[in-house]
Amino acid sequence: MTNHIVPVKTYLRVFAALMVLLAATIICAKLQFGVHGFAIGTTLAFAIAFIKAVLIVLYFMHVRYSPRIVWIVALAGFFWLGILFALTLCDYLSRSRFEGAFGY
Amino acid sequence: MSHGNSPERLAKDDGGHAHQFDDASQQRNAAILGMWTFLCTEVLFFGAVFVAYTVYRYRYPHAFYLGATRLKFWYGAVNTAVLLCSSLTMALAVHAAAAGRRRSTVRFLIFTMILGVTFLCIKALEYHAEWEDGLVPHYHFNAAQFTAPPGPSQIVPAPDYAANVELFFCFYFIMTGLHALHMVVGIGIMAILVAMALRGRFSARYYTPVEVSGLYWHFVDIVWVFLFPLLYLLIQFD
Amino acid sequence: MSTTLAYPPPSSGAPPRNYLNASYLVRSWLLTRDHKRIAILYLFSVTFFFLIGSAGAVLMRIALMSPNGGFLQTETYNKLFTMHGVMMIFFFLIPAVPASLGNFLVPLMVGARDLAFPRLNLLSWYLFILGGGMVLAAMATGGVDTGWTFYTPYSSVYSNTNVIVTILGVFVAGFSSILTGLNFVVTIHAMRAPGLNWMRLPLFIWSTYATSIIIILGTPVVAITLSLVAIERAFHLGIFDPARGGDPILFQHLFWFYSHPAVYIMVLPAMGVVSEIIAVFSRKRIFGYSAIAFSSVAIAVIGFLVWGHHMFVAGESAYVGVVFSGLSFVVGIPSAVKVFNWTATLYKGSISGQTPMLYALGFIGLFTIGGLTGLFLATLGIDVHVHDTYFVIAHFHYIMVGGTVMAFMGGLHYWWPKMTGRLYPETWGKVSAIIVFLGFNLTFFPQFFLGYLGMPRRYHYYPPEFTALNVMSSAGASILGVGYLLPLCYLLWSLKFGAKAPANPWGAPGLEWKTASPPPTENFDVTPVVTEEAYTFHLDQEAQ
Amino acid sequence: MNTEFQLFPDQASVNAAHVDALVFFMLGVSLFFIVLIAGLILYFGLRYRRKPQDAKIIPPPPKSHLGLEVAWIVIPSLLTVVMFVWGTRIYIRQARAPSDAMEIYVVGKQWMWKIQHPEGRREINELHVPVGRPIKLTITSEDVIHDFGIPAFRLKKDAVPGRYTTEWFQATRVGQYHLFCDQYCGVQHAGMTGTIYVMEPAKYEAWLSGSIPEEPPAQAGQKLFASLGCATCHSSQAPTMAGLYMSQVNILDRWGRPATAIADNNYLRSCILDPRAKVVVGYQGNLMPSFDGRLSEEQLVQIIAYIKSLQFRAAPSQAASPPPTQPLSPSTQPSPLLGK
Repeated sequence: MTNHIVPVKTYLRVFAALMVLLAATIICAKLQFGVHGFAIGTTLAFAIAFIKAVLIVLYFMHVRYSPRIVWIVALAGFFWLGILFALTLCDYLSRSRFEGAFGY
Repeated sequence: MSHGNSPERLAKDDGGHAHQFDDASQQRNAAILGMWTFLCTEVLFFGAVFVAYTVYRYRYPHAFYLGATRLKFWYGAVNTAVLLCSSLTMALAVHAAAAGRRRSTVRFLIFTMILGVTFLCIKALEYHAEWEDGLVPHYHFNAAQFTAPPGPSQIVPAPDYAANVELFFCFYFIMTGLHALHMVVGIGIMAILVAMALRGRFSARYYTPVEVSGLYWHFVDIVWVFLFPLLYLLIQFD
Repeated sequence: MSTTLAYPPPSSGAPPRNYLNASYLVRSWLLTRDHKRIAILYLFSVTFFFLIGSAGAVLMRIALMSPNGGFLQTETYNKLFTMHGVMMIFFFLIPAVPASLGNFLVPLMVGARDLAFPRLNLLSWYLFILGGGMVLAAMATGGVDTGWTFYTPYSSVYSNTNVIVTILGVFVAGFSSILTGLNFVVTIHAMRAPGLNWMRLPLFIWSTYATSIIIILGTPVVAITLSLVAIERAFHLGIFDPARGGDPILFQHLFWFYSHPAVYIMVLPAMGVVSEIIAVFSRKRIFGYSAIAFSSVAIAVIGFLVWGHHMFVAGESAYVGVVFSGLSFVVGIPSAVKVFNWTATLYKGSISGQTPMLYALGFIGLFTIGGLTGLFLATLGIDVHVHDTYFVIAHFHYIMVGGTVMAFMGGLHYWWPKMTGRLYPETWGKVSAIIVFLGFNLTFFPQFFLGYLGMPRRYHYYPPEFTALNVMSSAGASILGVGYLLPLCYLLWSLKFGAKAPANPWGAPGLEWKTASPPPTENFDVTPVVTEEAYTFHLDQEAQ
Repeated sequence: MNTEFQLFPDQASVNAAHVDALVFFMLGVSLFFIVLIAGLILYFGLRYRRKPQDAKIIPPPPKSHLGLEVAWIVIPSLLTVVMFVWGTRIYIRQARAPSDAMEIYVVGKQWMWKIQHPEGRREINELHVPVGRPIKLTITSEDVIHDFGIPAFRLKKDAVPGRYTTEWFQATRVGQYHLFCDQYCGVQHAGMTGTIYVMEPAKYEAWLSGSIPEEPPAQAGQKLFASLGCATCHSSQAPTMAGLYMSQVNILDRWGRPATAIADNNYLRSCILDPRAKVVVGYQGNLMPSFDGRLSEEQLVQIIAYIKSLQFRAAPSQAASPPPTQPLSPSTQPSPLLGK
């Protein structure tokens, strides 16, 4: 792991981006998006949260300048969380649809 | 070198290392990898509650939406800003530590602590307001307020409808409470870091504790970044 | 990488300084950061918890000899099987091999002076003891009757026993296990000796690594899930309570997300032990080294995709049941690969039937039976019949007792000279290995029949036609008990009276055999440099 | 029931025969591998044992053998595919009850099984069924999770509080068989057992009429339907119940989007207990009150049985088409719940 020093300017830029994204979240929350408002609004809110998290991980947490193993470890947690989400929701999303089809 | 009977002692400014490591860089790598591994467990720790929350929100969208509208949106928004600021000051503290600037490190660590305490204070105010509003499950939950939502018709809502709103608030308090607990731990760690920094334990060659604690603090910030839309930004679906 | 002497060489005349005689103060044990001493602390603690759990099993088997439940009250019986499950799973099987043998061996096998975070390692032991103490306190002050699975809403609403304290004890022990796993992962990544690349690692390290992955990624989920149950009970919330909008099936999802992979936490390190023993006692490099190594990691990953097979009849959707069934078959393949590879290693080897090898060969046989019966449980149509019956009990005891405990015993005998500097009595070792094998089969094989006949698990009394098989099982348990008590006696005896062990009594090639028995506190006089693959045998490693 | 010692359970249903066939196949496969592995271990262990004169001999390291390694990955994989497909077929057959099945309602509670027949006859911890006729059990629980297991039929299903699960069987042999609760449910879990009586159809009829018949569930449900005032709305301002059961209903799904649902037991249950969970398109303005807490599990089952009895045999129609008096559509009229 090299001792990479990130310039302060980078931190400030990332911080500015985070604040802009926060403002965007608030604006999106106050807007109405018409017919598919729920889908659009929710997707936007989580997309923004995701971008914020990625910025923090890459720059504040220095993953961008870290060796491969740190990338792998950082991704592993989210990958496994993905497994938990996917297979659990697989049950709930398929319940109503298949309960009828399979007869109960 | 610090082999022998006092293996754990760290040499001060010469980039020394604990006995089990070959050199300071191996020790630093191990510490950073260790913290990332720990954060992995934290992802799953919070993640499990997120999954439970998602399942119930999928089941009871109306009730969860109604619950979310009762949260203090601006408290949450301001707290997000406060935490993002604290992440910046933490990053700057690590930066200063890496440059070996002790006073600057201490200053940024204290900034971070102040922002962390600010967050907790706002959170406490919010909890207080929620207690006043009768939104605390089981102990002070006013189910009646969820039995007659305004609408064009005379509806008698389901009794368990209020229970579903209560479920939302269970998750609200558990998730924000867990997060606040992590904040308290983080602030405690920073107090220790400040003490260590004041005693001159860090240098440009050895500042691993600051760096590793920074990772933890940023992670706690990320959790909030997801909690905010998850709890406060529920959108009406019509 | 430093190659200087890690500690001053012993002065001639005095006995060589080692980790055991470094200091005799109690304080030097309780505050030790030496991974070897912590391993010994763990070894004693898990043995203690094993004895408590076994006591529960003994009482249950006595009660089950008669169809009306014998001398026990039903409440007592329910508390006993809960205690047996909690103790054996969380306080014996999960820590047994990794925290005792693994703690001792991981730094030695990778050529390091200690684990990466020795203080965390000590903290982990204290958390383990604290958790165990809490569970014991809960048992002593009235017990718990939920079963180790803590299914809601029984555990959260209906049971009026000490659920909260027990859950908190398991929670604390979970963090102990996380710290151990974290230490292993970092140590294996960052502290390998020069030349020790991944494909030269002993297979025990590979399996410990895979185990640590599961511990790190699974344990937090069960920790928070059980805390939710405790919170639900303590604060009267309705998180999993169907009467208040909660879903008990959700609890089962979150619980099994950890608790199925936990089975691999228990058995993967055992597989690592068996790989070591088979190679050394056949004097052969293991057949298909990379297949065994990667199958460990494959099991760790795929093991996370199969938890729903515990819920085929629980009310999960039929669709997801099919998905989980298919994935469950997939996880069987890497296990089968391991069995075939071990067997093939024996071919044209130079096989020595000493105690560790007897245990290892017994492991292969019993694990094969356990694994194959696992296929029955993965098969949807059959699982509907045998789920929650003694068939399941027999299956997982074949994996956990026939697998993990056999390997633990084998590993304990194999590394006993290294850990204690003493040799155990070989004849007694062989005799008790054979007693354990026979007693085990007599105990658990009848339970396959009981299960297919339909006898449900956790029944204190049962229809009379099941009596004969239950009596057989109880008879086997008494033999098994003798098989476990014998090693306890002769191993303790050998601490005082056993012959002094040479550095490498088995002619084994691993790094741990390149240092003294018992090893010095710093493990190696000189940081070893590895130039060969694992299990490369040379004549100079001949048993002394 | 066979109270003698036995090693293999009675085989008393169509499903049991299917399951046993697969079990014998898998036993064969398992035996083959166990004999193979154990035999090889014993053979190698004896054949290559270290003799005193071999003490100095190091056998050569094994050569890798790709064919062998591929073979023992591929062959077990193929075998497991067979097991998977076979087992899944049994499961799916078992998940879908025939439409002419006789429906019996089962409610579990600590520590007893309460059972009611379509003709009204109730039993506790006993279930009398005619041989040769498909029987569908609709199961729920009043408290904790139980499990209704019948080993002779190779069948079990959890009784989950708050929802319905089902299982079905067709008994093939007259006799008495065990009923076990298979999910640990508290102190007297081991006592939550019972007996299944499989009878000749004629004897079953005699048994049914052998006592004063209680009201059939559908009939009791009809009375409840009237006394609770359901009929007032469910003729004009609310969807009619005629032909509703198992029909496709247009509803607003959880996300407020139009969707369809099958009006099965769980759907009806949730509509009665939480009317706003699935709102029929066109009725957003007039939501029904919830009956949660006002109906016992048995009364719920009776109402559902009544709704089921109102099926049209011919011309299944869209039961839930909005009446002309309520020309509301989701886009113009937000749900009152959300109109904030």
